Amino acid sequence: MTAPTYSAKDFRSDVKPVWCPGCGDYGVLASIAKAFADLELAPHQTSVVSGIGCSSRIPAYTNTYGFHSIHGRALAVGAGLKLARPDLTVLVAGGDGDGFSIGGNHFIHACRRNVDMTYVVMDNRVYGMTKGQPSPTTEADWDASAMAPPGGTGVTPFHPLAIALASGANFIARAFSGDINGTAALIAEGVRHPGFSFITVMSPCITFREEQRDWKTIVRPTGFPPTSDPAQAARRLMTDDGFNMGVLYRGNRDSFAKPRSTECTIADLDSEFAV
Amino acid sequence: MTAPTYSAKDFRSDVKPVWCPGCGDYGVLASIAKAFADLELAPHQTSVVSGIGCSSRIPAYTNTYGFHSIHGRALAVGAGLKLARPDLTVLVAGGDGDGFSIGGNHFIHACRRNVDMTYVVMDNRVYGMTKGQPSPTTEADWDASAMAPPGGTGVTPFHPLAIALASGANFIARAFSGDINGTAALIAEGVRHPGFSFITVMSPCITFREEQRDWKTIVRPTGFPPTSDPAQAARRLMTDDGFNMGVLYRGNRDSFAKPRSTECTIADLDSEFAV
Amino acid sequence: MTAANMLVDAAAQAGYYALFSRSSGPQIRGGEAAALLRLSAEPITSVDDTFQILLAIDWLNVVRFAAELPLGPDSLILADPAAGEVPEILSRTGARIVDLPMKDLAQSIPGGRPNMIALGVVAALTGLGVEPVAEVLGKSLKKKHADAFEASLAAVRHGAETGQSLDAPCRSLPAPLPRHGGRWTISGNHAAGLGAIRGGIRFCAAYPITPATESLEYLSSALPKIGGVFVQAEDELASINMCIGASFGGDASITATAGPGLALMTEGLGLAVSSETPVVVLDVQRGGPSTGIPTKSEQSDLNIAIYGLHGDAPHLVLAPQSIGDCLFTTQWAVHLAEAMQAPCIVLSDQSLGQSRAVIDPAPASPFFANREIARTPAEGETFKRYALTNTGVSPMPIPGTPGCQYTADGLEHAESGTPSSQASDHSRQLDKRLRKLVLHDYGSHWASIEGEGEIAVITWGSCTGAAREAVNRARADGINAKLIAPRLLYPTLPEQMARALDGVSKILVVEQSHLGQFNRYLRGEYDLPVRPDLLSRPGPLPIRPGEIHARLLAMGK
Amino acid sequence: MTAANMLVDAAAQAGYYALFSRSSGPQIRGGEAAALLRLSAEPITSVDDTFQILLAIDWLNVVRFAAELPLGPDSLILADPAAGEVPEILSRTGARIVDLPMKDLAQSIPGGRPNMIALGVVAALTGLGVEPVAEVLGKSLKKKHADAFEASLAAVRHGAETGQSLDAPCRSLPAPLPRHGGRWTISGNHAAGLGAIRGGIRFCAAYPITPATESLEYLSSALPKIGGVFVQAEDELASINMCIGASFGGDASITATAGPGLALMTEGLGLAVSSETPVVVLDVQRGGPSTGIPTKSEQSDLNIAIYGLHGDAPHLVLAPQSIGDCLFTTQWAVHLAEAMQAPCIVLSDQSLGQSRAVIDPAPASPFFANREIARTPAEGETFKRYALTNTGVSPMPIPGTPGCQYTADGLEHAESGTPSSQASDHSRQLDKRLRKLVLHDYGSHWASIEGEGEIAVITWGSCTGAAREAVNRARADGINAKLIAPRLLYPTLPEQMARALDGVSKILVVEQSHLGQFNRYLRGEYDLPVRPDLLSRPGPLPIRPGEIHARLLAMGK
Ligand SMILES: Cc1ncc(C[n+]2csc(CCOP(=O)(O)OP(=O)(O)O)c2C)c(N)n1
Ligand SMILES: Cc1ncc(C[n+]2csc(CCOP(=O)(O)OP(=O)(O)O)c2C)c(N)n1
Ligand code: SF4
Ligand code: SF4
Ligand SMILES: [Mg+2]
Ligand SMILES: [Mg+2]
Repeated sequence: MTAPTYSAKDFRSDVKPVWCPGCGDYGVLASIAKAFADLELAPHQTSVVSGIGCSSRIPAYTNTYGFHSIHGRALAVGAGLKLARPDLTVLVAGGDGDGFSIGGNHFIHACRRNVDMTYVVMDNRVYGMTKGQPSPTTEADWDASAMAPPGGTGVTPFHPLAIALASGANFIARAFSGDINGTAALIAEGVRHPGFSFITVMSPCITFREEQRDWKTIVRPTGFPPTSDPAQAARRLMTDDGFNMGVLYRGNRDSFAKPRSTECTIADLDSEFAV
Repeated sequence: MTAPTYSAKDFRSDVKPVWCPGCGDYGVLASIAKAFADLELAPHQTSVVSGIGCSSRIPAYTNTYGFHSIHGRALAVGAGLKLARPDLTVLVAGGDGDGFSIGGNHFIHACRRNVDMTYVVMDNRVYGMTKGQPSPTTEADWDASAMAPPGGTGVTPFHPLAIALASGANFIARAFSGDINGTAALIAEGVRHPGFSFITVMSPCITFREEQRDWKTIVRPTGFPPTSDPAQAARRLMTDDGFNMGVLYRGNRDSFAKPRSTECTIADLDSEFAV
Repeated sequence: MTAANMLVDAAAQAGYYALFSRSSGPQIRGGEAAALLRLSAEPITSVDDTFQILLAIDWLNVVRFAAELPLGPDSLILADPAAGEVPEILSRTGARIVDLPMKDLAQSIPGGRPNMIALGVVAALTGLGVEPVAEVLGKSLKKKHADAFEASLAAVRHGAETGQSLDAPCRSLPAPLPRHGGRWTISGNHAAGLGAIRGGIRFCAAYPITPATESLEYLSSALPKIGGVFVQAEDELASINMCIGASFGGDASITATAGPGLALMTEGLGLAVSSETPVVVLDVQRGGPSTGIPTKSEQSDLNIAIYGLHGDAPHLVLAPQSIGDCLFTTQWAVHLAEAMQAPCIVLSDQSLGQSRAVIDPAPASPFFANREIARTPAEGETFKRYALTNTGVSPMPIPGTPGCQYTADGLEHAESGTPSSQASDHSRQLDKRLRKLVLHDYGSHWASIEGEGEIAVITWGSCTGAAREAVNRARADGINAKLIAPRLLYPTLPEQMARALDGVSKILVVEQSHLGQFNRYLRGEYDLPVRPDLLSRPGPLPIRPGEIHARLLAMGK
Repeated sequence: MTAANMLVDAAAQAGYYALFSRSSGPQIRGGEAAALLRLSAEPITSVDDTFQILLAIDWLNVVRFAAELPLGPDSLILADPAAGEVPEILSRTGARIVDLPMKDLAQSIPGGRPNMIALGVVAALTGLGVEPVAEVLGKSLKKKHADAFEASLAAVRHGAETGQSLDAPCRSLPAPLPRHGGRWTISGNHAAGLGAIRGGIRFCAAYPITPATESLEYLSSALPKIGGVFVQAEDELASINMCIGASFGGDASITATAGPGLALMTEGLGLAVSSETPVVVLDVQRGGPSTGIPTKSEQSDLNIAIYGLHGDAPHLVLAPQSIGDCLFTTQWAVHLAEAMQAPCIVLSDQSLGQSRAVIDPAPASPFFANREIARTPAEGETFKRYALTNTGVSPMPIPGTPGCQYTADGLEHAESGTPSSQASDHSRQLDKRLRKLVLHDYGSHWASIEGEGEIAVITWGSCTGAAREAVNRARADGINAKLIAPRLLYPTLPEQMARALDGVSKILVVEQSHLGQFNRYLRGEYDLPVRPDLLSRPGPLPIRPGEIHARLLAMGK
């Protein structure tokens, strides 16, 4: 008997998303489901872990072992899960606010620690869920927010990919939510790649950042083949305009895992305290 | 009448440090006092803010407006202070655990936000205060700790300078605590430079990392003149062996400040709610 | 929502008071939503028992919050037959159902929209009339969108005519009371923001979170106008610690958040306690635990606000009792925090924060940030930041003052601020930090105490309005009931409470939490003359005056 | 400290029980430090009222913790005259002062050190004798450092001779009791670690903090041996959430911390409550608030442990009552957390965690992680993760189980786990999450209840030992006193407490906090027959049996 195979549909739940019609996150949901199917995984062997935000609602829309945790902590929950259960495929997902603002510390440490999991950030350069505040990736001059001063915050946006590289991420890619197949392929590659894979997906918030509808006309495949040289990757990322799609870095560090074998009994542990 | 000038001694309090004899942090304390004196500041116009750790004990040993806050939050306290009081010289100080482990998120956001303050990290690649656990900058194979498995954690150490650069820090330098004058000069330059200045000081923990006594024989001045090109700085940092002392990046972003001028009265604010 | 906002404005225009909140389903944008309105000729601080009119343009998944729309046999459901059957959960309330084809009616007006028809119908049924609505429409549309103005006005008129001709008996509003001065329309979140600024707040660092965001939006735009600073922080850990830094620097500081953010702030609040740095935290409570129900109200952060800090960390906790009181209480919070160099948590909630009301303008109050400032010591004297004063308050220097350099510390310390682990320093500083809170004179603001009698309703925060209404009804029934609603929750004032409880032999505690948090707090902190009865329920259903009244009737027998 | 450790080992060797803690000044390394030892032929769970012998090699800044060294007229101060005058704070206790030139005595032995002289003196004065000390020295030194062994032994013998010849009357230890089986020497932090593993913990993510670190060091070395995982996390936010992730994956998980870290974990704990994910947090309490006094003990995290979560978030809080009980209680905590799919906080403290005791080996206990596991549902059935069961416990699948996919959520949810903001789902899930805790059968472990009488001492955690000793003394005085020390602090068990309080007409609450946190908790949560008297004090001075005894004598009059 061969193992059953599953289609993308099998990785979707029947919970209706709360997302606005047209939100980029629908595409990411489709891509994750497709990637899991393409990887010939079974729903019960996969897990999608998230924080809080519009994008972080995604686990409930998948038919996996989902965890919709708390704002900014998805990577910690995901790392704990993967370290405890190396047999599961762990995908962590969320937004730019969740991942780079409140979750920034876990992000840099996840890159460094290099646990074998895949992190998909739906970057819309805004806090969608709380109704449109600037996020770490928001342009310095964006001021269509009740929480930004006229003229914008004036703070240069973050470059999460460059930070990921400097922090030690083992696989770095950029995708666009409108390209479901392309995004699915990058996610699948990230899952296959050992260690911590980081995929930022440009996923428009059509409610608070209507202008992001134009992204579909701007994105383009990166012109370079993936590099595994951090210095080269750093230079490319520092000069990149943010619209090159594809794998930008493919490292070769071993993933962090804890061997689980029993070498002694509880009685042995007890005996350490005996006089 | 000319303003009084102060000597390094005037920036020291009479509280006896709790540090172990021989700890590198004594040198950093001396350097900070010297830098403030060299900058012709007055004690009451300066502030030293820290978190928790051996190194973070430093404010009480200075004669400034000190704040020994909580573990990991020094940069937040410092930013609040500087935004409220642009007239003060704000220096934030602490350890590698305080700044890069628990405080990592504030670190990357401080780099990005670029408030005009100076951050001095006494990096000893260990948690001194809690008796010797690996920190984010600890070598992957260091295992002389009751909290590291034999062979070490296996986790590649962080490169805080590279992360600072990727996150937008405006001034990046490396110093050695044994070189009090050199460190003082770098601190003074960091204070003078607008925006967020980050100075990592290699400061040996002679109790838990005795081998760091050798640092004094290894450190050397960086061979390059400071660059203001992030891509060039990134390449240098990615290939640097960690022992080059001096200014490694000198950016030219404007510092983040909030103008403070009163444009209206409370009655004006009231009137916005009148029917 | 536009139509409901216009109705509120029109009612205010006509001299009425109003209370407006909303309820909606899970969709980020669109989806089912209801505007909940109470209009009155007298000031309103509470929701009513039932709604008189439910007007439905469509039903969508209204069942998701139908429980929040109490109807009764006296209620009227006006529904567009095009939207389908009235859901059973609503129709079985016995409310009278009247067909109102709003979509069709709107189509008969060029550019007309069903919500404007609805607005007209309600204006007619309540007796508000078309005039004030027309005035509001004019203000918002006339200049820029003359066409839309005409169309909307026509639709409103058409709706009003339809309303008048409906066979739909409905209590009309009485004539408005004569007005003294103007009126305000304001939400609790805006009121808190304005109160903060009135109190002297000049710094805010915060991280957005529902349902506190509007306070932050307000402060982010108002503070810079008044010479203050607003920063959006990377998280709540940064927010509270930035505020502490700014306050150390001399600026009265505030942050606002909700439960999950407050949880992240407790370590920082402990630092504020120990280093004696004033700071105000506005917590706009929502359904808990964890992420809970972000858009709905609950009073379940009482525990964390009072007891959520590690160690012995006495501080201030206040709670506003109405939308308008969000202003006074937040202003007072700033004053108290600054006077006692301690953190102060203000426990508002979603039902106060996100509801909009027509109220009388907030009078000026004398409470302003007024820190006891240390000056340069005389020659030969040394400055002691944590001096053991009688009041417990030790003068605090503004950095920049020559000769007062010290290090603020979260480690236990001697009077100078130097860290100390000695038992004597520890107990002296603990005593001092408690003393300053209990010796302060809080005046009569510590609680609303109304009426006399053997039965006391003890409640707090947003339940106060409903409890007041219930006590008044009970008194009208001849029951000797009184209301005790502490605005100051922490520290506790045993003498004042004992005085308030003088002669009380029955107590009803009213609160909106599942565990009865307020009841346990009262029992633990106060010597109550009797074991209280408890009326407690989690959110999102508000506790309505009728429920409290019913309990009082039973107790009064 | 080496000498003191050897003395403990020697006492254990000779069949005695011992309790060893230390106190020191602020220096990171070196500086003044004292080893505090109690030896006895019977099991010890409490410090004594005064020290019999204070032996000082030097004084340094001993005043910094002199208050922690209670002496009386019966005490003996053995001091090296070379170290200078006995500090006044010690000499004024009336203790007898005897000169003991340890440095000189040491110099007369080649390679001899003053601490070995001291060890010999104490061995002689207590009647322990040189033999067991020699045995311990042999074990630790003989093989590798034969020279050092000889020198040390000679110094110990020289010290013992000196001791015997001293005119220093001192109670000798009685003969040891006959031994059944071996003895252990263990600290509370190690005991908690071992208890965790016995209970089935196989995952720990944590961040170092004083005074919890030794628990983590233990787990980091022991867990991998037993097939478990230890990770040092970047901070406490990561620790608790990694544990939640691992537990969701099926591993029983623990983290350990102290107050500041616990403050950072409360948001995560709320997630564990709402998502019903078991997790254990060991909080080794230290002086608070804020950074406080990291190296000293206090019982002031009770408030945050019970009430520190936002929203209505019922969970489990336990407290061990002795060093050995750290093992049992932590093991039980794992069992309870897993059985009820809830977070469980174990409130140890510095005085338990960092003290080392000679105890009887911990017996096996039946409490093990035993989660109710969901299996693949039958064809046509759908799995409901948060099903409303009678017990309140809903079977939880291990990821990897076909057909049980669901999403764990911190948002309020329906039985399926799908987010819901409906009042009915909210109240049903709140009820369920409370029900599972209150319906559980905690057996007799919930409290130590000892003795009978009208006077009850109610205490908890590390105060239990002193309270027990005081109750026993009072009973010997003919006072009918009983001890009630709940090991389960939350949820509360009203019926069991009522039974324990049956016949009680006077209550003395004993605790080590400034605000009387436990007293307020008891009053708020339980119906006490009488307003309790309170014996409460912050750290670092422990509450000693004699103080409690004195209060009982006064109450018994
Ligand atoms: C501790 C905490 N702070 C704040 C919030 C409020 N909050 C919810 S989602 C969110 C931002 C979401 O932004 P992002 O991650 O970019 O997701 P998006 O909605 O844009 O997809 C915030 C601030 C929260 N839930 N918890
Ligand atoms: C919230 C919190 N977690 C943990 C600790 C314990 N702690 C104190 S200092 C420290 C690490 C200090 O390391 P580092 O910053 O490198 O300073 P060093 O002592 O090496 O100078 C830790 C973990 C704490 N005080 N607060
Ligand atoms: S608000 Fe933006 S991010 Fe959120 S669901 Fe709508 S479109 Fe998507
Ligand atoms: S432990 Fe290390 S870092 Fe701490 S004071 Fe001693 S030498 Fe310095
Ligand atoms: Mg976003
Ligand atoms: Mg360090």
